[in-house]
Amino acid sequence: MEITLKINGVEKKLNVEPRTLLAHAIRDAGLTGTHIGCDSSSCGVCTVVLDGKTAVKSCTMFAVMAEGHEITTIEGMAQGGKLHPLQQAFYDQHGLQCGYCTPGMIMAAHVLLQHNPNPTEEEIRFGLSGNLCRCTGYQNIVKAVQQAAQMLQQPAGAAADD
Amino acid sequence: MKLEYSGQEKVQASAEKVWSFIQDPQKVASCLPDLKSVEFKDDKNMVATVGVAVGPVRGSFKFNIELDPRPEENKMMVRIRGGGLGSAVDLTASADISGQEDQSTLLDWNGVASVSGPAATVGGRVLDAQAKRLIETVFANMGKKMSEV
Amino acid sequence: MAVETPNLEPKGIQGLGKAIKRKEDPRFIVGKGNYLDDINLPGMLHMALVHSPYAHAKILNIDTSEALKIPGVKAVITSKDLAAAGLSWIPTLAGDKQMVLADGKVLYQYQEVAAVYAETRQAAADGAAAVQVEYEPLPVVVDPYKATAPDAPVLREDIKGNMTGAHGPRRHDNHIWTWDVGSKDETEKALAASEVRIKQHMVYPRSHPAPLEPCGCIGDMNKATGRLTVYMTTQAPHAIRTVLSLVTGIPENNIRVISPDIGGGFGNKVPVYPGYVCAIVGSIVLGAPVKWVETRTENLTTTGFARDFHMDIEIGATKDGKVTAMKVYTLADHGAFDAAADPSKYPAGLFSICTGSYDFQKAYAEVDAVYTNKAPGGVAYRCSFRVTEASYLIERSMDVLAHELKMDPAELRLKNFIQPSQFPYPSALGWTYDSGDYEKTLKVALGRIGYAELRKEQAEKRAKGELMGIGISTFTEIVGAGPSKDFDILGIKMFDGAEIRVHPSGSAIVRAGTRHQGQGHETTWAQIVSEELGLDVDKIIVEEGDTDTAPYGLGTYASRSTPTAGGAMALGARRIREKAKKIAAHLLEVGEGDVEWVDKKFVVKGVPGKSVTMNEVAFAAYTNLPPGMEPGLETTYYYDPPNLTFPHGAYICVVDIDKGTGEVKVRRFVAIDDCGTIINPMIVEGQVHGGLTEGFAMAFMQEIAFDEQGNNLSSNFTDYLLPTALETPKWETGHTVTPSPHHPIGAKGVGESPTVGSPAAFVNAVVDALAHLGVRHIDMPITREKVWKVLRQAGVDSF
Amino acid sequence: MIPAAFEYKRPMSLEEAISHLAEHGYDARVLAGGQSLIPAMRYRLAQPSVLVDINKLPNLGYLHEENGMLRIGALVRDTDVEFNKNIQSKYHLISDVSMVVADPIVRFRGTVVGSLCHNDPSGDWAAAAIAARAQMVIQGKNGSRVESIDQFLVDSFATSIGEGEMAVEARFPTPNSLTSGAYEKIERKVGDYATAAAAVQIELNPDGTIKEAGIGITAVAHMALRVVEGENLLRGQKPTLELIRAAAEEVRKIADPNPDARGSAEYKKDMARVLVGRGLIKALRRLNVVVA
Repeated sequence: MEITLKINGVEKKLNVEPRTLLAHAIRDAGLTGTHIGCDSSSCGVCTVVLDGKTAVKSCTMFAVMAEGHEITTIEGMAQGGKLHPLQQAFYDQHGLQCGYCTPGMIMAAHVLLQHNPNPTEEEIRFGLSGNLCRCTGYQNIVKAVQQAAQMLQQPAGAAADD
Repeated sequence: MKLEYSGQEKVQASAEKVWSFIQDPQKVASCLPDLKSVEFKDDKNMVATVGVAVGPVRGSFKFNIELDPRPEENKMMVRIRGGGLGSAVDLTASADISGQEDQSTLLDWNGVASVSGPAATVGGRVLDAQAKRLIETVFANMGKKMSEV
Repeated sequence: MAVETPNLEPKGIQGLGKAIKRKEDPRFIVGKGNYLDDINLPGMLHMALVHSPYAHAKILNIDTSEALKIPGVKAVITSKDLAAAGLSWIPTLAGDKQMVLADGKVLYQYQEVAAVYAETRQAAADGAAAVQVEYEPLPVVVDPYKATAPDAPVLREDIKGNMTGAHGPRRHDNHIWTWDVGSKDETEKALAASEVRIKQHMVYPRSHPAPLEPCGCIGDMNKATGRLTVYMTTQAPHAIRTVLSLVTGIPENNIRVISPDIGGGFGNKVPVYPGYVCAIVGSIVLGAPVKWVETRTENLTTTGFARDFHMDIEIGATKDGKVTAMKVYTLADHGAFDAAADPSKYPAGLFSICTGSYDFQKAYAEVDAVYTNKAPGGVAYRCSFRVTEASYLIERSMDVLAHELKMDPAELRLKNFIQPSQFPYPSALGWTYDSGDYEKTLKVALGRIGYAELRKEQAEKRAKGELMGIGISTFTEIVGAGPSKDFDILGIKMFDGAEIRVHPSGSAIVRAGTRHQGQGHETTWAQIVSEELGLDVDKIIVEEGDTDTAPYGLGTYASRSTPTAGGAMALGARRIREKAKKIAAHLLEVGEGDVEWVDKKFVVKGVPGKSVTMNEVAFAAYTNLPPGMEPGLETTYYYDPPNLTFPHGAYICVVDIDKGTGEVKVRRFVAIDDCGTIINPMIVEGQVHGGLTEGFAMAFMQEIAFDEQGNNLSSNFTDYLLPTALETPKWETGHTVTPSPHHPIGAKGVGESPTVGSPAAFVNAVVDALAHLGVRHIDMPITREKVWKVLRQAGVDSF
Repeated sequence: MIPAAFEYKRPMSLEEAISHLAEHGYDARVLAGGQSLIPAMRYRLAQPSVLVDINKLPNLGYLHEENGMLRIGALVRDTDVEFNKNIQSKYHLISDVSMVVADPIVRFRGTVVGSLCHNDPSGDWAAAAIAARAQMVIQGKNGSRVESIDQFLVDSFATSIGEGEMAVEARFPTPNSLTSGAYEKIERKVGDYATAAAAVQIELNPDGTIKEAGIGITAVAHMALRVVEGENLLRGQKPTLELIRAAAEEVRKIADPNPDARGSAEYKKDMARVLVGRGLIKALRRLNVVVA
């Protein structure tokens, strides 16, 4: 069936089966930053943002269910040639190694910061506990989210000048 | 995973009637819950397709069923092998059949099932209680139908 | 497409010891990594596999007719089809052979039985579900101790009665090999003469590396050119190309293996798996590219497991705590095929490092490997070939001994360390340790964590009935395989290569035979070259993973990249510098003997103002050469290390235990590592964080478990437990530096130290917390229930 | 992994949804959050032939208090509950539960009502609903009915919802100032099903004795259970550690867990006991009553 998905502000007409997972639909549309890592909704590497404030595991949602919603993926985070503070912070704090969990982790952190702009370390660990990372041991990811939280609270313009 | 069950069913029918019932594949097949299709190979063997709903697990299982009556031991053996959903089930059930003075018959049954594949590795957490219920249903159905004969 | 990221690269000359940010990160943080599943080729087909639900069964019939009826399904192959191409069995790295698709019988649950090729991934999956296989179940062997019982069913009928294997005699059809090292008689004598002896049985359970990106492969046979391109999640592309050439008969220069970005490997992506072979065969047969990407279930149930060592140790010591001798017997469960990824000469890997950091005069180790109905493997999961098992064994045993002697475990260790003056130290089991200062590292760790105060606190708490434990591990690793005199895989010597090309404008491209999976080679190799050649780090590009362009090398695993390719990089750069010096002399119009390399420039001796930079030399190498000199500035260097390197560390863990539930909470963990010279401290710290987390996972969560029918009970991430940010403790890291005397830059490798060294620290801490209740050992993973059992048996109960 | 094909229905009204369910009966499943169903479908362990996606139904996302009840519509996500300030301050038990269901990302999709309808033997919401004495609203072709949670939860994976019906709302009584609760759960890691878990709710009389007690346990039997005898012991008594111990001990008599990788039957039973005890202590502490 034909559906229209709005991904990163761009409307895309896609031909999918009802059983097509949102993750596959996004990836087949050329946005391969969203990864797939398990069959059981456990790892979170497929996490995308739905309607700005909701994080979902896109391999535990059918693409047809996303019709009429706004989807943001990692490719939609940098704006105007400028990294999102979370991307900058993951880079600055060595918050990634193999990079496979990174997009999902950034999207989960993005939603976390919208609901809690100034989280404690414990709150960050709690909020990211739906996303697995096999490389970093999470410590630098936590630091990155703390840095991003600070950057996002600074007035615009000052944020990126580290 | 290995599952073991046992139970007792009291049937309002004579031992004779019970014996004739359980040696008839057609009658036994009619006791299987949610039977979708059945093919009788001979007087002891059949292939049955059964709908299975175990919580989130829903699908069809295809079973080779072999009836092995042992009247001299007052024992009925049933061997079931088959599977579905990429999984396999091997079940051996036996029932001791004893006629009672009040013209009823007691079925003392036990079953040992071995489950392999995703149904065990993924669905194992929820399988046990449901499989038990399934087997109980079969014997309850048998009891009911035998009494009606 | 325009570059979406601002230029984030670190700038300028950035040599050893600089914590510069990673050059590979910009693409990953914007979602532009290029992992295997991101690659799509025109006309590409998708492959799905049919798996056995049984762990051991005869295959009576395979009916593919229903599958072939599904729209989009192109073909289904079984072992018979592979046999026609001579590919129904392939050699393993350990000298055994393994089925590609089940040949007559299945030997472990989820074994691959058929491959389905289709136009879409949906059709492929539907096709796989529609293949009907009829099985006759056979008795299953799950327990390795029962594998060699006289009445055990024969698993490998293909080698039944063949009592000589790749590593010597077999004494049972399910026995693979026996391997031993050291002097048995002398060790037994020394043990018998010891004042104190301890014995302990311990299991290092079966586990799986489980990188978040599963394995995958795209076979792309171009029938017009006869060239086979294989995209594969592999940590060792060159070795894979050689193996592929050997098994398919396609000349090696007609095979190109490309290993794109890899989403974590940890040893999982070293071997050749049946899925890879089927994707390649499918492409050859169907003339179209074929993609196969594992499901997580396939990853955890069929690809290389790790560990599964069942160990018995005996240690002798004097009453005052000086160790005298050690004897080890190990039963290794290798699953259905011996597919361990070890160097050829070492079927039990480098397990003989099990004397650890201690000066054992006598030692003997013996390992038996057996077949069981489990997936094949024995990969080096974030460790140097069985070092993890060895390290756990000795570090756990030292605590058992300390307990027996009623001695503080730190004191016992300090009493038995190999001393700095003893290096190079020949161990009783045949290794020559390069360098180390164990006492210094332990003392740094003890100071950092406040050991004396913690012991005081523990005593106070114990008096109040509260449970707290402190665990120490002072491990030694053995990495960097390896010197060609000892190390090969399938006959290929385990050197590694580096190619450095300096362009006229002073930029460079650097290639290596290794393949990183998150370790940061694109940054650290650039740093080595920047250090050695004085080039700007932002002008150095590092490329790995394409066999058409990269120099030959054995790949990245077993912490070998820095010891081997890192050495090649440094020595290759120095070779370039030699030539550059000649060009510099020409430019400076002095004799070569008057030029020296100072502060990353060529200067005329005694004339500090008179100098040329490497950039200027590079330009001259293409424009203004000394007469008769070959133009260009590049080299390929193959480095055959003279010895292995021996990183070490001291880890200390503090735990608190919940008396009601048995829950163990890691309160603190201090890790002091000594990996010799540090190239990039930020990357080293990141590696340590990650490795400690995997060690924590082993100690408390991760296990591939089986039931009696051979069902894999850890077939997905809901049952194979990887810690999240919430469970993972906070790590405190630090280091001491004892350079390797033989490595070109003194580096030793660090990626695996924390996985190797930490499990014993966690377990030691838990046992220490419970020691007064009579506990001497608890096998991993330490679940709440295991602790609860101890507590309730001791009458401890609490809400 | 790819689910088997199915027919997809996306009703725009409750009536339409119910007519689809009535038409397809056994073959149809309601798709709300999908967080249990979709993974089971990916393993092809669930192969429903029709999915009725209720996510576009109007007016089922409400979460508000009315007539002494917190009303939770069928499309209220776990996170809606988790982030709700009123719930955090007043509904201690529900707030506790909302933080430990599955994992934080799954909670953005998972629904409270869906979880209750699924009635997984390890479900968190079922235990909470038992302890809080919740009610369910079930809609059929001919109107709706309200059932107590005890009537609603029938067996593992079975509820009193008939074919052609769906649950549209869960109702939790609004706690007064003398009521508090707690949820205590042991899981091997975030996202795992509970090894054992206990939900408790306590209402005190002004004199400090216990007016009403609710205890639900999960993951330790074929379905979530009410610890009736434990509740009976507590009712009317002054809370003491002894009393709590005795009430918790009642768990052992009804828990009948399956041994699995999460633990042996004995361990799970004992944990359910410990967790009931801890839950009671925590709930009382929240009412400023310290018993331990």
